[in-house]
Amino acid sequence: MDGGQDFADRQSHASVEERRAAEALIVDVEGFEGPLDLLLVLSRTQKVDLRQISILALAEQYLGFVERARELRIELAADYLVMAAWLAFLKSRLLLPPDPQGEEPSGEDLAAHLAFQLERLQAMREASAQLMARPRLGREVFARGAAEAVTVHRSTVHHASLLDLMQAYARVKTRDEFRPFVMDRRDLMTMEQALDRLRAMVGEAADWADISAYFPEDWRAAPKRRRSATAATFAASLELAKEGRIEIRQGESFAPIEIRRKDRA
Amino acid sequence: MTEIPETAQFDAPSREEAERMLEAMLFASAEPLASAEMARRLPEGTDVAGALEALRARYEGRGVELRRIGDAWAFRTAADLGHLLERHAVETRKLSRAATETLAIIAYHQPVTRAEIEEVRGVTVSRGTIDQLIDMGWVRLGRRKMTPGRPVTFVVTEGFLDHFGLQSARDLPGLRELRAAGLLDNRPPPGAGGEDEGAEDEAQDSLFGT
Amino acid sequence: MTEIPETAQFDAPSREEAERMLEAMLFASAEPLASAEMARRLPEGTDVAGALEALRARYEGRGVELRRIGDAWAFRTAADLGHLLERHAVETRKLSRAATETLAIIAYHQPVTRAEIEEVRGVTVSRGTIDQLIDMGWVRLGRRKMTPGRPVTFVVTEGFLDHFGLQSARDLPGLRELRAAGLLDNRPPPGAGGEDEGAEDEAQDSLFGT
Repeated sequence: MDGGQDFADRQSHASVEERRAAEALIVDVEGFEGPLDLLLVLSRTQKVDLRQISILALAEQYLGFVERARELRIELAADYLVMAAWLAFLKSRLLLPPDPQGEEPSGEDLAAHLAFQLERLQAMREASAQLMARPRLGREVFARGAAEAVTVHRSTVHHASLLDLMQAYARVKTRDEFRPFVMDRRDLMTMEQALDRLRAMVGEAADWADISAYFPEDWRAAPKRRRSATAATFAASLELAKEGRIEIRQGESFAPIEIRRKDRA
Repeated sequence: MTEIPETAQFDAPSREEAERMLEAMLFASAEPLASAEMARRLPEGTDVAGALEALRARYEGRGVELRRIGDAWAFRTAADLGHLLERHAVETRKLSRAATETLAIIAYHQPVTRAEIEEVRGVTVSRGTIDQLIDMGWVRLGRRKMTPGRPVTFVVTEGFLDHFGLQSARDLPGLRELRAAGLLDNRPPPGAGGEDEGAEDEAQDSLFGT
Repeated sequence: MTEIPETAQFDAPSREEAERMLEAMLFASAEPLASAEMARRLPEGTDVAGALEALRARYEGRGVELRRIGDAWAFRTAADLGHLLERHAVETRKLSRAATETLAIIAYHQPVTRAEIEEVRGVTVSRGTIDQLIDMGWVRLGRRKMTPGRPVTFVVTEGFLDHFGLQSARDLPGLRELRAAGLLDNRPPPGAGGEDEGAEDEAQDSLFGT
């Protein structure tokens, strides 16, 4: 960088003015979008192409700014101080002869990168301004005011897979097995029904007969109905036995239950 | 509030320019624009009526046309192209549970009467459900049954076999196979559509020992 | 959802007729229409690209112009007539400087990560800034970058192009000059990591197709 000599010249007659400018900037510190923004503003005071700015002079200006801010007891955000420290480091790099070992990036490289960053930020600012200045939709350019919506006609196609079908069938066929019994009035004989039937028939029952003989015709075959008829008829016969109208007997456990009329002698 | 014509300070535009201006205004407006309103927004001395007439002629026979609606004007899509503003969307939806069950019963029991379907399902089958299956081309009317009342029967169609990849309705797996394949549902909770899987099935099977 | 092309059964229309049809569709829509969508709604075999080009030429210099926006097309009023139409203008929230700069960086550097945006601006980018741009429909998430951490990238949308009257991101003002000046390069600070500029450049080349 060509910084050194140039900067020394400038400082001699421009420093007062610059200090004043720095103070003005400090008042405005809230208005900056960070240290890079501030550096960009400072670089403009050099009034040259960004590619030709003296990074050393810029670093001086920035450090001067931070110094003034301290004197004026203005709180600066941490990133401003980080930048100040970095610029102080850069300044020393630029002023000292390069490290012969050459491991670290040289002051020139660092300065060049900072110059690139400033130029890039400036370029993006200008690009953003150009973008915003374009004729914009809804401001200078307009879309169709009375847009006609496309009418969408929806139709529905139903589908089912073989699996759906089989599951549905299985569901239907097994539903009966699990249906809550209260739902099954059809297949359920109540004790009242059995009692009515038995009362009507028992007058004829002079001989012992299996209670199943008293089931209605259509309650004999289907196991479920037969079970229900058995239970209801058995309960009814207990009731009639209690009333003293019939007798009950069973040969042994699980043997058929038989009833007959009890003659009131 | 008074409107200050924005462009009144300019000279009256050429016919060509007036047409451009009207074109833009009419295009951007959400509603038909009264010619008086357009005149107010154009430089003084603009021949609005003439330019509108020229514009109408320019668009005649195009895909959009400039129409006069009372005192106002608007661009409108040419009437013969209205169909381009329509789109047909077909949505695929799963067949309802009632319809699937009814279809399954028809497939397994065909030819089957409506009363028989209801007998198997344990609930009444709505007219609409069978109609839907007929509309879909999966079910058709079979021969009448030779029982009192000669009720109509329902059978599945070629289209049904085709859709489900079956040679014939006899290819449908039996209950035993369904159970072996773990396809038997458990009891559906009343009201809820119970599509639950295997684990419970097993438990219930052993419980009821069928 | 399957689309059934309404007019597929007809023969391909003449150029004149295809123009009318496109004109009607495009005029009716406030949003840009993708050419694929238009092709779907037109009879099979229609030379959509050719008819669109012809239509664009026909409207050149008129009050309403046919603009290409990415893969889509839309009629828009000519930019020089905005003053006549200001009454239609929708007052949009004024974007902050942070937002406009972030937008420009995304547009010129896309696909770009948040860290890269911060690198250019020299300050952290608040969550809200990018959210606002996304809300406005100008920015969306792009593909993740193939770098450690696979950070998400941001790119500009078709809505952005439409809003700023750009046919593609290649037409951004000053893009060529910025590229030539190397200002769109991703240049890592000296001493920080390797010289991996090649890969980045390639990505941008393919994006901007230069």
